[in-house]
Amino acid sequence: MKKNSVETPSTHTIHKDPGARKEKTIHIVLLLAATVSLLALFLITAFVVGEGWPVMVKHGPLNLILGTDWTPSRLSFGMLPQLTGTLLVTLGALLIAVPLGVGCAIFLAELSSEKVANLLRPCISLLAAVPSVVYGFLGVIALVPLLRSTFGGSGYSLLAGSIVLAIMILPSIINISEDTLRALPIDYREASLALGSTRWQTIWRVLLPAARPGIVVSIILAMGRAIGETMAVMMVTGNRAKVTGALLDPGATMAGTIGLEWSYAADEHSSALFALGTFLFIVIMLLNGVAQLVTSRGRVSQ
Amino acid sequence: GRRSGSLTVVGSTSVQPFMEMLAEKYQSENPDIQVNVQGGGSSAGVKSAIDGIADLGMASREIKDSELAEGITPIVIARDGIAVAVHPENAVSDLTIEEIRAIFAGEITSWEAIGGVGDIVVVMREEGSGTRGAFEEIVMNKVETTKDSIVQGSTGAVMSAIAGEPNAIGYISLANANATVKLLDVNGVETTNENILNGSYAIARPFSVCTKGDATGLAKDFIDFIMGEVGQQVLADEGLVVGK
Amino acid sequence: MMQSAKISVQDFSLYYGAFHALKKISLGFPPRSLTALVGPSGCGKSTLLRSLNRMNDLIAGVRVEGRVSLEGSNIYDPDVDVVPLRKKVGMVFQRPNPFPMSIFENIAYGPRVHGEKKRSRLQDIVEQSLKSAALWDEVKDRLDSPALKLSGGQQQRLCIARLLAVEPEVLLMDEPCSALDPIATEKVEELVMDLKKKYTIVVVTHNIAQAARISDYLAFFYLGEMIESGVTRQLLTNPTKHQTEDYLTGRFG
Amino acid sequence: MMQSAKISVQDFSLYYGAFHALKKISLGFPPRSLTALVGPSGCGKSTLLRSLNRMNDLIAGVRVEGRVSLEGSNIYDPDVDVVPLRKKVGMVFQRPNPFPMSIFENIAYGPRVHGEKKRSRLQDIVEQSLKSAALWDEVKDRLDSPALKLSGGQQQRLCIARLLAVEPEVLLMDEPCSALDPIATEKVEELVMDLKKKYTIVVVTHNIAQAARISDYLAFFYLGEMIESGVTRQLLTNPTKHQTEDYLTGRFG
Amino acid sequence: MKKRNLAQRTAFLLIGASAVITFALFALILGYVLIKGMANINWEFLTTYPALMGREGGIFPTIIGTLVLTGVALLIAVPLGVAAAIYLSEYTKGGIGIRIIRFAIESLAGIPSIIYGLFGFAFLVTFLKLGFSVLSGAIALALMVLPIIIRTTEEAIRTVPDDYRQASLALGATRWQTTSRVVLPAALPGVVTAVMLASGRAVGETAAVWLTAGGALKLPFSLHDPTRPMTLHLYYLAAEGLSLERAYATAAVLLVLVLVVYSLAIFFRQKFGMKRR
Ligand SMILES: Nc1ncnc2c1ncn2[C@@H]1O[C@H](COP(=O)(O)OP(=O)(O)OP(=O)(O)O)[C@@H](O)[C@H]1O
Ligand SMILES: Nc1ncnc2c1ncn2[C@@H]1O[C@H](COP(=O)(O)OP(=O)(O)OP(=O)(O)O)[C@@H](O)[C@H]1O
Ligand SMILES: [Mg+2]
Ligand SMILES: [Mg+2]
Repeated sequence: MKKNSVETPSTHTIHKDPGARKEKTIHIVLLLAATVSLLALFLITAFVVGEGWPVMVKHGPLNLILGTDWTPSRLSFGMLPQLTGTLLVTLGALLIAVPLGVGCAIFLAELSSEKVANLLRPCISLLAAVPSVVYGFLGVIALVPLLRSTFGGSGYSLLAGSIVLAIMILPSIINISEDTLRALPIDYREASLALGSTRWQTIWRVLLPAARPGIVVSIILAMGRAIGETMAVMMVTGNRAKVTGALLDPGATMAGTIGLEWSYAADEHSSALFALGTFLFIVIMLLNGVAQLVTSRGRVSQ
Repeated sequence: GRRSGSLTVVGSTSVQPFMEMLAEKYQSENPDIQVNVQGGGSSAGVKSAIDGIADLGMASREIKDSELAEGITPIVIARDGIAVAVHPENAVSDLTIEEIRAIFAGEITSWEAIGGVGDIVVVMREEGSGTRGAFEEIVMNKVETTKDSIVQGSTGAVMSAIAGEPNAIGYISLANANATVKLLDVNGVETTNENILNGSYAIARPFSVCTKGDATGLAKDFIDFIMGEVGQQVLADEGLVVGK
Repeated sequence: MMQSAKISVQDFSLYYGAFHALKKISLGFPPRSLTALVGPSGCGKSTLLRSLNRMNDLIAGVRVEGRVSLEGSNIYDPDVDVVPLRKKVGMVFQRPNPFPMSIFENIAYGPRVHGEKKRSRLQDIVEQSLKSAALWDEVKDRLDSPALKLSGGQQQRLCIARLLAVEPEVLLMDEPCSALDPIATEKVEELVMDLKKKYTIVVVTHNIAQAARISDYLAFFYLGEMIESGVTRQLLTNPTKHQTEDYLTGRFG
Repeated sequence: MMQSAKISVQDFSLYYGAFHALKKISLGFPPRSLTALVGPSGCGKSTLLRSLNRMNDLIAGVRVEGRVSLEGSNIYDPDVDVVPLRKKVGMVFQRPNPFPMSIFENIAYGPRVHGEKKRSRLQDIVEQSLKSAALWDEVKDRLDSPALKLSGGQQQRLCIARLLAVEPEVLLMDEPCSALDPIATEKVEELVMDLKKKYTIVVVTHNIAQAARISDYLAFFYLGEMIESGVTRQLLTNPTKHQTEDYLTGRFG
Repeated sequence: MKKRNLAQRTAFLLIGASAVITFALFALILGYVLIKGMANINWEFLTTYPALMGREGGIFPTIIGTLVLTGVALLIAVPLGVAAAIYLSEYTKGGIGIRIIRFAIESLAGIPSIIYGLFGFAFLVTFLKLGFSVLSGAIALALMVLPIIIRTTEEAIRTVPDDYRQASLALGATRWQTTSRVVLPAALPGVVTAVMLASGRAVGETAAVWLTAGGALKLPFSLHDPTRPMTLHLYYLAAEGLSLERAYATAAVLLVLVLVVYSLAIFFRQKFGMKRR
């Protein structure tokens, strides 16, 4: 826009002027910034899948996933041990964190006074902020010895991983579940109480079922976080690449194996780690997809 | 005249601390030269040398044929003994190499069979690591290691696992060993640098640096320094085995 | 009217923190009849209604004085358990509030929390309650569909049916028709007229015409006080207090 | 009235998606006078007003037919840039919406975005605009305090001053007084009466009395159509259409 | 009725217990690390170089490493993220392209950090030949925190009342003038929150920088130098069993830094009434 335009508005026309070009440029710059995410996702997918491709082609994805023997030195890349390890650790973490987290959410949303809730809530957010390597460190020096003296064995176990992960995912379960509970209309509570049910019956039979979509989403998101966690898990699980069904056994996870073996891996071994990363990536994307589906479904039904 | 410039050295985190000491010494002799020592792991080191990202790669494992095929020239700068370690309270203090092999193969699973008490807990390094590679090559003699072991990502982690578990056994880098674990004699020979040097203790792995093609210029100068008297003394002082 | 009352309020005051919302109210609700509470917005009708089954307990900072007697015993006695009290004194709200469950589950909810487990008994109760609430014919073929899919009027009748399923003795209704269209309102009114033959009913309403149509007794509230009460027809035609008259003639409210 | 119009609308239709919100409106707004748009809620007054400076462009799914001429050229021509258009045709909103900045910055905002950088010039403009908006005396000592601290009426006059600072030629006002108390309303009305000596003003109002007080011309809308328009006094006293009469006599709206 | 009360009492006991356990855990973790760590933190620890790979000495270069990595990551991610948020909230009205971009952002937010590390190693370190360096690490971190910045900023921009935009546009301001002079200043607290959340995440991250930043115990003097952030140092200290005291002290410093940053974020959130999450 011209500089003297303020003094002489009459010279103005309403037709396009050079200022519009600048706007167009800005528009394009902003658009480009927005597409960086897309580009990043594409590049990440391309490179992780690309690096893992040779191994997947050579062995076949199914053989990789279902193979039980992970011995990179003999070029044997069965990933079932890591898959089951990941599954078990995650399951264990959920078994611990879901009751605790939902219980805590109920406490904050339904039982505690507003003052107490406002005091406690930031603590939960801060719990989420603790770096995972600090959790891993504490796991090694405190949790593993505790498990060893309690259950015997070495203490390095899937259970140790589950407990560390459980603490790490607690905050997101609590936060989302509490939000969902709070968003429920007061009507439900009144209606139920007015029928002569106790507060607990109201919570258990009315509020929790009504909040189920939100709680499910919080669990799925927590699962994603748990499945992808590397450092803390790798430091405490013992990383044994053997299919197991027992939480007290040592075990390896997908992310943990990548972290553990990455620095020495060469050639096909390295490619195999990327293949592992690819599977991890797929699992996470699937989980996120499910979470979004549940969210949108929940929204429609309300 | 005075040499100047900078060198990038990338690779094994096992070699890295020693390389940093070498670099410090070297830079104090050549103040105009910058030596950047970075970790990343053996594979990353060799790969960086191949890709020209690093002037020198560091490896704590044997260089693979595929890497040699890319034109990599390795030079062994020292060797690191690999000790078999147990918990300090373990009654066992001497094993034959056959016994060790049987333990790590999962054939012996109880200390009772070899003079101790309790079930054996085997601790190993991760697949691909130089320590594991050397141990398997020298001790295991193509016998497969058991899967029933705890796997840790570093000598330190192996040591803390052993230190916390009375029934554990594992192998560690001799240069990094400390008093939290007890080192076993093998075939009656104590694990010391002297015994490695005189050949009576055989388990060791090479620490090497590598260049793409033959080393030239600054890189060559630095390698010469490492292989020279001063450099080798630095490494020896840090507990590595030097000399042929 | 006090002597024969099923439930009665004596010198009852209620405070929201420092705010004096009900001022020494005394009033009885005779059995098998419908009492309407009327008055301008904010006068305390809802507050009084919710005092009758201690729903106000849920609000922080509420304090009460005086007594509310249900069949002679004070419901504010310290050893009273609110849960059976609320089972006896049920409540229907202004906005229909079915649970996000099926129609069947909504009605079965109350009996279930009170310990009924037998499926066949529950089915009987659901059918009976829906019939009493004049909803059975409309929903009998879709008991398993979500209650939230019903129309507003149907939802309100469902809420009444849900209440009847726990066999209350007193029904409290807070503007049960204000969210409904005229046709749905008519249905609910018909239902209420039928129910008052069996239950003690207290209804809050803004609608004098409605109060005239359905109530036997009427109580007029103003600024937290009960101005006057009596038989509906009498009170509407011959109010003794000028506030009542002003309100009835539309001068405020 | 069309020939001499500063801005005029010809056969103008507007659709919100499938909804036909304005139906073939034709109307001119004479310069240096105030035209009031009246009609019941939802009849399209705001929509028409926002069509005059293309603020409707911001809403997704809006489609227009016909033309709006500003001094002869169609503002909906494809090569028209809305930015200078909106500078020429300014707008004041129902709810006063000062920016969260100081009073000074609020007024200086417009000139700044149009390229004025000199502090002294800006000071002049701010003073001048505040004076024109009859606000100078009230705020001259606290130009740096946040505009949001002003009262509602002051805020609305500030918004008008902010508009005057960019020297528009047409002022559009959408119920500029409906969020104000009577005293603030009077002040704004006085201001508008003064401004119409210089500007072409279009005001939407719900308040017939206000329209009678301030407007020279009046247009009556009903269900998206312009029913009739004319000189205010004539139209108020002798409406020719029965909808207009019904509306004016309070039979609906 | 007795049974019912028993059920309720049991349930509430369990719920109370879960709350107590959660907060006890919180207090325990924080207290344990801080008490054990603070004992070994002094000025010297914060300002000297580590010796013997961290067995002795301080953690000075790793503090700098953390700050530099986080700083550079934010320099990359904040402008990009804020620009993207502006585009998504102010410049579009939806459409398939935007849905795809949103999907990408959601996906990025869900990708585990080890994958960012792998990608950084394969793409940045090796393919782009950036080497193990501050730049590689910072880019990996930047991509990782990008979704946090975009989402939080968008949320903040969306709370800016439409009135402001209309007023500005009606004065003949362009869209960009409106955005940059009115909308963004009003959304600034939200942008600050976004930056805080992102830096907290970046400061605490290990896996992504482990595979990209090298980890040399030196001060980085250029973007191409390698560096070791505190998280990585802590990992080495803990995994190598080098020095437990120094591990505690490092953990405490790291924790304090992260907690301060997050507390600021929480403060801004509560003060300016944005949604949690
Ligand atoms: N939870 C509360 N906290 C504080 N004051 C309250 C609360 N609930 C109601 N009040 C106040 O108590 C008074 C009586 O409220 P109440 O809801 O009983 O009125 P009402 O007669 O039902 O009005 P309406 O016809 O609008 O429903 C009002 O002044 C109201 O503002
Ligand atoms: N963004 C929109 N999308 C769809 N329909 C709209 C939109 N804005 C307004 N309408 C509809 O267009 C019609 C005219 O709306 P408009 O706001 O112009 O009415 P109005 O005369 O200004 O009413 P009021 O006096 O209530 O402000 C109304 O029916 C309204 O519902
Ligand atoms: Mg009420
Ligand atoms: Mg309007």
